[in-house]
Amino acid sequence: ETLKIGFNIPLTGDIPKVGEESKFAAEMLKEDINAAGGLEVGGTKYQLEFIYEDNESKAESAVSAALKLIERDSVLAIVGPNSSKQAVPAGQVCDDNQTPMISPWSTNPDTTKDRPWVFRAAFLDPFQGPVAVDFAMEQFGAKKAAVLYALDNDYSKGLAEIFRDDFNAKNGAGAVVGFESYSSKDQDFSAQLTTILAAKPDFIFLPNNYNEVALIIKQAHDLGWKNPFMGADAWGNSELMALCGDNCKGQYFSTHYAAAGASGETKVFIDRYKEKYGYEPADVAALTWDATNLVLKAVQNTGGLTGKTRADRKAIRDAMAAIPEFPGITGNMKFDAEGDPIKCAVVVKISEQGEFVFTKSVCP
Amino acid sequence: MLLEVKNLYVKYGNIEALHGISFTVAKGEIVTLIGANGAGKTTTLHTITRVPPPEGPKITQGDILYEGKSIIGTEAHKVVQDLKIALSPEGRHIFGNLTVEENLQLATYARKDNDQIQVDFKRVYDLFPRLFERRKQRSESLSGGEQQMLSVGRSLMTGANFIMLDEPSMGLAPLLMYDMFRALKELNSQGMTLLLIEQNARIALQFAHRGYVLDTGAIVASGNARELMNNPDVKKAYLGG
Amino acid sequence: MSLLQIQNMTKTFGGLCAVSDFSIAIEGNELMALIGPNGAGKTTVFNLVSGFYSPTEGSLVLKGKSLAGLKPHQVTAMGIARTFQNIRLWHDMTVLENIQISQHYNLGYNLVDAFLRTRRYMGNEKRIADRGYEILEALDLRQFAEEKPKNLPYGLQRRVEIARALSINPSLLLLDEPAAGLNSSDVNDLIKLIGWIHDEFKIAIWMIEHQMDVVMSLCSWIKVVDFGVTIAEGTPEQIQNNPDVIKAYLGDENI
Amino acid sequence: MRKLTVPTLLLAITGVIVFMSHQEYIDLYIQSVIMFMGVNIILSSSFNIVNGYMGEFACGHAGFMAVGAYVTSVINVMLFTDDKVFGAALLPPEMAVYLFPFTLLIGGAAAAVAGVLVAIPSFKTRDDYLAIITIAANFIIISTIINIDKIGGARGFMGMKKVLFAMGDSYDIPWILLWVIVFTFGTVFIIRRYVTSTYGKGIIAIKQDEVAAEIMSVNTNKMKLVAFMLSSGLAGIAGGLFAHILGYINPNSFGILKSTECLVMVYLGGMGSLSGSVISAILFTLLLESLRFIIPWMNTAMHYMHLLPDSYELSQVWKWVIIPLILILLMQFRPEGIMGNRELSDIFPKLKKFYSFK
Amino acid sequence: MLASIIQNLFNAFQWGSFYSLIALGYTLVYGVLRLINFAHGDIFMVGAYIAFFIATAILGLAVSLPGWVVLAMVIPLTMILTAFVGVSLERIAYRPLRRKGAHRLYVVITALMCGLVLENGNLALLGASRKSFPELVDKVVYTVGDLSMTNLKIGVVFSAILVFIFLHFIVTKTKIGMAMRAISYDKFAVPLMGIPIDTVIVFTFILGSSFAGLAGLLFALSYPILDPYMGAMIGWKAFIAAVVGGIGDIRGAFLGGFLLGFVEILVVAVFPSTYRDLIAFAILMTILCIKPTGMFGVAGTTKI
Ligand SMILES: Nc1ncnc2c1ncn2[C@@H]1O[C@H](COP(=O)(O)OP(=O)(O)OP(=O)(O)O)[C@@H](O)[C@H]1O
Ligand SMILES: Nc1ncnc2c1ncn2[C@@H]1O[C@H](COP(=O)(O)OP(=O)(O)OP(=O)(O)O)[C@@H](O)[C@H]1O
Ligand SMILES: [Mg+2]
Ligand SMILES: [Mg+2]
Repeated sequence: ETLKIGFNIPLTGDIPKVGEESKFAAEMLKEDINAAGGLEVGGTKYQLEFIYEDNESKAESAVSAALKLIERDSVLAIVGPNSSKQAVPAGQVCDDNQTPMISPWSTNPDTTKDRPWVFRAAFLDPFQGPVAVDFAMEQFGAKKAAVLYALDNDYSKGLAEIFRDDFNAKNGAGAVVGFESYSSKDQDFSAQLTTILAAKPDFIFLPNNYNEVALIIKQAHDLGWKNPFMGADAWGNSELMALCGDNCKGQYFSTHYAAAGASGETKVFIDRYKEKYGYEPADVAALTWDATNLVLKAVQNTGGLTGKTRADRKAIRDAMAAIPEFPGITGNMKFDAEGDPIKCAVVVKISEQGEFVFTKSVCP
Repeated sequence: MLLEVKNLYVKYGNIEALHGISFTVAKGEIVTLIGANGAGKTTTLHTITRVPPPEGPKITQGDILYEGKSIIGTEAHKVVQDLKIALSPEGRHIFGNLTVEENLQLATYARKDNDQIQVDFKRVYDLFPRLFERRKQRSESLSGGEQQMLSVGRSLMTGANFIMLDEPSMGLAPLLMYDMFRALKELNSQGMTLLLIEQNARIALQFAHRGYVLDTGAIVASGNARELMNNPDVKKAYLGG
Repeated sequence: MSLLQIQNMTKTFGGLCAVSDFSIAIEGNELMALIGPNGAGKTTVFNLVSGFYSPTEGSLVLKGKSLAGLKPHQVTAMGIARTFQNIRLWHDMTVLENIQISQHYNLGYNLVDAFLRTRRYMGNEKRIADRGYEILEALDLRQFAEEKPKNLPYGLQRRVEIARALSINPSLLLLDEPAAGLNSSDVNDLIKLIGWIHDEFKIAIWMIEHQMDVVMSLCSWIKVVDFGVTIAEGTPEQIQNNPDVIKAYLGDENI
Repeated sequence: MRKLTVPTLLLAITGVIVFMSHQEYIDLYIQSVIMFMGVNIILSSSFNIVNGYMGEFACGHAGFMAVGAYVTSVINVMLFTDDKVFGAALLPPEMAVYLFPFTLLIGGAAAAVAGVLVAIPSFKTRDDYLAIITIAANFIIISTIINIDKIGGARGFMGMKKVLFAMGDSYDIPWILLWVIVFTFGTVFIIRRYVTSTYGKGIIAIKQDEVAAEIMSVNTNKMKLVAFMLSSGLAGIAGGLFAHILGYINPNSFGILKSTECLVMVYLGGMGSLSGSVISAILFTLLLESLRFIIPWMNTAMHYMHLLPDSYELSQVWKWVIIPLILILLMQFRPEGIMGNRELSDIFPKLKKFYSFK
Repeated sequence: MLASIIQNLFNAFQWGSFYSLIALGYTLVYGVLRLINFAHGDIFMVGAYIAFFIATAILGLAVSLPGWVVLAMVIPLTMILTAFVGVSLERIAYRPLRRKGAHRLYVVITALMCGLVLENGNLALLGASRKSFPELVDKVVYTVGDLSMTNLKIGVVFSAILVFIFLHFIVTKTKIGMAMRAISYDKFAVPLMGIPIDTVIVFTFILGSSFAGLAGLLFALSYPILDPYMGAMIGWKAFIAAVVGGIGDIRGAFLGGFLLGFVEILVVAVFPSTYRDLIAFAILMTILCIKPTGMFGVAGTTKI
């Protein structure tokens, strides 16, 4: 007996790294379970079959990938897509065709909104933004902030706006002295930084992908910037330090889990992943691991599969919605009515050794 | 014989344009090819200069001997560099984005004999003083006649001793045309061998020593210029009655 | 009132004065020539008349209407057709299509008609096709209707270009070096053709030509320009014996 | 009689596909592939007007697609759905069924107007300089959309699915599929009529010799304007359909990458060949999707034959290496595209019995 | 305020010089073949990767060399190897098409495809992880008041200028440069002058790609994060710069590059940065509408 799960991930296109890590994490999980004889559901053991579809990080491709998984491969559930640009339309498809879908990484509310069949493993921007604000205020005693975000990246833009509004609310209007944007794929940020530096903020908030972060911080230092930076979960990538080097040391960012000083399950996962694929897993890997586990947990909770795809999908969906409290490696979570997880965020500091050291945990 | 074309068949794609033509040019001669439009005159010259594909014609049979050696295997630029055969092509094909002088310099691309080059420059400018006046001008903006002179001058600058001219008088005012033919005569008397294609058969035959008449890819008449001029068929077909 | 009235027309390109103070009046159905050394400005005159360049100074009046500011296609629609010094046919379309497209000046239908294939569309397309055949008939090119110009011998291409110009039934036909690149026998045919067109269509013809036998045997009036300036005009006899023209243009024949 | 064969055939095809989809004989995945095929056909054949028949080198087709997509979507969402931005539905959702095609046409019209943005410069500016203007236009359009927060900016715009549901509620037919097919046939149909009319041949004349065209009484500026507007208008319709197939649009989906896909389809098919554009659009879509299946097969096959080390999995990553390689090879063997500038009826004269390309 | 404007001028100079470097390569090839070598941006990317591998290899050696020595070794090697890549494209993909007399746009599309192959081939072979380029020159930040400049930036600007002068000399003063221009005007007549046409074309590709390689190296030094798509967008923009300058004209490409750099930077400095692309491209568009053949392109007189 085999049990099919689909993965709708960006193996090519703008963010291949995200796809790769999702795939690796899933592979690791699959091998574990299959090695252990398979997944035990209502007495029978199922071998897992994971099908990875590339969505080229394009919306249309994500839709056809989802449809292919649903119709051709008749998978029981779909993990991914990761970024909202694909997750929103793919979520629609899965909801229309009554197939449970869980996006590990997407932070856009629309992904799950009014979609009983769609879940996610990551917390949302409206929660993460304030976390950063509060932390910055107490840590740096910041009164003036500046933000540099990617205009055409909805994750970055959304988070930036939430941060701005919250910071202004807490420090009085105009407390955000610089609110500059660029387009992803840009490599030079000197103009924006010059404008920001001229406004003399206490710190700069960078809700951006780690690769851009590395460039931005470096260029800011070239322009003589000395104050701290504050980041968000998209920083949380093994590559960050490789790319950013000393420039990033001492900076803070909010994320789903802290690799360094991680304990128990989380540590095991990280070490094994590192050992197997040669680099530290990013949050997206950890989230994929959790998301996939969630699906499998739900499958088990159905207490037995009928073999009729539609019926089983329904059962799995209900089981997922009903999951009481799930202990993931990115923290404990359970789903609210929308299918969004209620979970804590952590703030980590980048140590002199370049590790992401746990500093503070903020729970809703 | 300087040039010997033996029973030459050539094709464009799969249309045959020449059906086994043979002719010879001796050193120091002026030979002319006349014939109706589309007879294959230009094709003949392009075949001799080994114009490369896609434009160039393909030899299917026959041979071309220059100074006794077959040149079929030779690359186009080698024909100029090594064999010293030059062509002033139909429609001039001057490099309009270069100045007159640059056009002439370019023709000396493969030459090393710098002092001889200077001599040739002088010779060309003496033949065509018009070019000397305009040597710094972008050759695009030259008028038809001047462009024609430049084209001929260029083929001289390659250091060739055998020059083929494809309709050099096309679009030239009478005065200019006569000047140019005088210039060519002058060159010939300096030992230059010439193969001339000319629509205006009357002038061509006045000018050349021998002539060949080409009709739809085959040679239909030949002989020395005087004979051809008095040949009734030729008169009728090409000299306009 | 004369057909075309050009007064003190001047055209300069940057510094260079290609045509200066050029005046002429074409009454109705003359057959006249414009000659002069290379670069004298002849083609430029034609370009000015056909509206491709606009004159720096001077005025052009066609059938009482000024041509100032008109686009070439408008000038053509008013009845001036021309051929080009080096043939400019649409080489990848059939000879017939070459003629049909030249009917754009009175298509008689619009885009929507074309989409819906209305009666108006059908009617006019028929008319246009017939016009094409008619003109090809007249210049006995009928058998080449479906050929592509690029596959025709040079002489025939010239003829097609003339047919295309005639197809817009002009009142003035401009020919820019129609005999260039033709061999002697083709030249004779051309001379006959132009003469025939002149008698048949009763239109004015104005040609640029370097081959004197063409000019002298056809034209009743010749205008000679050099460096854009008119240096002589008159009947063939007068021109042939004009020392200035001989010095600047004709030269002496013996090589 | 003969003249009717083609229309009846097309009608039959439409009927069969729609019926089979309705009865779920062909599943949603196949349906989506068919629909994307349709959109691509519209894109490539409309692009061919400018790049093939008129011989310009425009590179900004996706921009106009975006305009159509957004205008159509916004109108429909505003009219027929309760939306958090645009508020309650202005019209009863039942009317969606009847008005949908018109909203598509409006979207097309809007795109056509945007087409003027490049049409006007094209009067003076030519070939590669014009190419830049079209690219710039594409960037400008995208960046404008990103800057309008009301329609979601970079977050993208959604809600079109609700419109489809509304249509489905009125009559249970796979509407969007139907409209894609109808508009695809419609596009090919009018383009054919356009380029075979003496009016339309004006642009072919412009391509082959613009000076001659102008002097032989072709109003070149007007012709260019018409060509650009028609081309971009049809692209806009394609965009509208695309938006409703996905139910979600995002400005980045219409970037320069999408435009290059259109370029590839046009030149692969052959400049100035309508059947070429259609064929290449179909091939391109099929190639894109089929590799989803072929690559796993190749993977297993190559492992079976021990051509690959067990550690290495041939993943979908190779897709975008294989596709361009295939296209490069195709170009080598058919240096003027699949069809050159000929039509099916030129290659298979028998077809002339049923339709002539005139 | 004034400080930040001057600072932005510095920024614009550095950023512009990258556009210039890439645009120069574009223009060379275009100027000869009228071929828009859309793969050029990706050759630039390949250059950066080659530089990366050579640099890490050398640094990996037992003996530890000072950074500038390594750089001195990396530069020529990178240029040679990148040139090799460019020439291979010409030989394998473009030349056969030319021989078949294909329409030039088909070669352009082929170039586009070659670009994709380079990008995604890289992704498939080297994996999705980005590479971080080692710091070969130890950075010095010169700060005067609020202004700051790094030795690297200055170096980049100067090399751009040197490359320009070199290429401009080649194209305008040497016989092979003349031959290059001649080919662009009339391929047919070139062999008739005794010029080996393919040799000249290969030479052009060597020049173009080797300088793309140099650009890649310098870029990697200043923005030390390499990923397979790094060349795509900057390539497009450099092409735009080349055209706005007036394609096929070396000066045009050089100034066009700086123009684009300045426009992009200064628009951000003056307007809200969200409107950057909007305004920047609008400006370029208007320039082309006013001067339809770019800043330096001479209007080809349509002689009738
Ligand atoms: N590049 C080519 N491809 C195909 N056919 C060609 C090509 N060049 C010439 N031809 C054909 O070969 C034949 C001979 O042409 P060619 O130009 O040699 O004639 P010609 O005597 O030079 O005529 P003209 O007096 O017009 O110059 C013609 O039928 C022509 O159509
Ligand atoms: N568009 C233009 N730009 C600049 N100069 C031009 C242009 N058109 C023509 N000229 C110049 O004007 C002068 C007249 O050119 P034109 O073509 O009228 O000469 P022509 O009398 O037709 O000579 P030919 O008998 O050789 O055709 C020439 O010196 C030419 O270089
Ligand atoms: Mg010839
Ligand atoms: Mg002229």
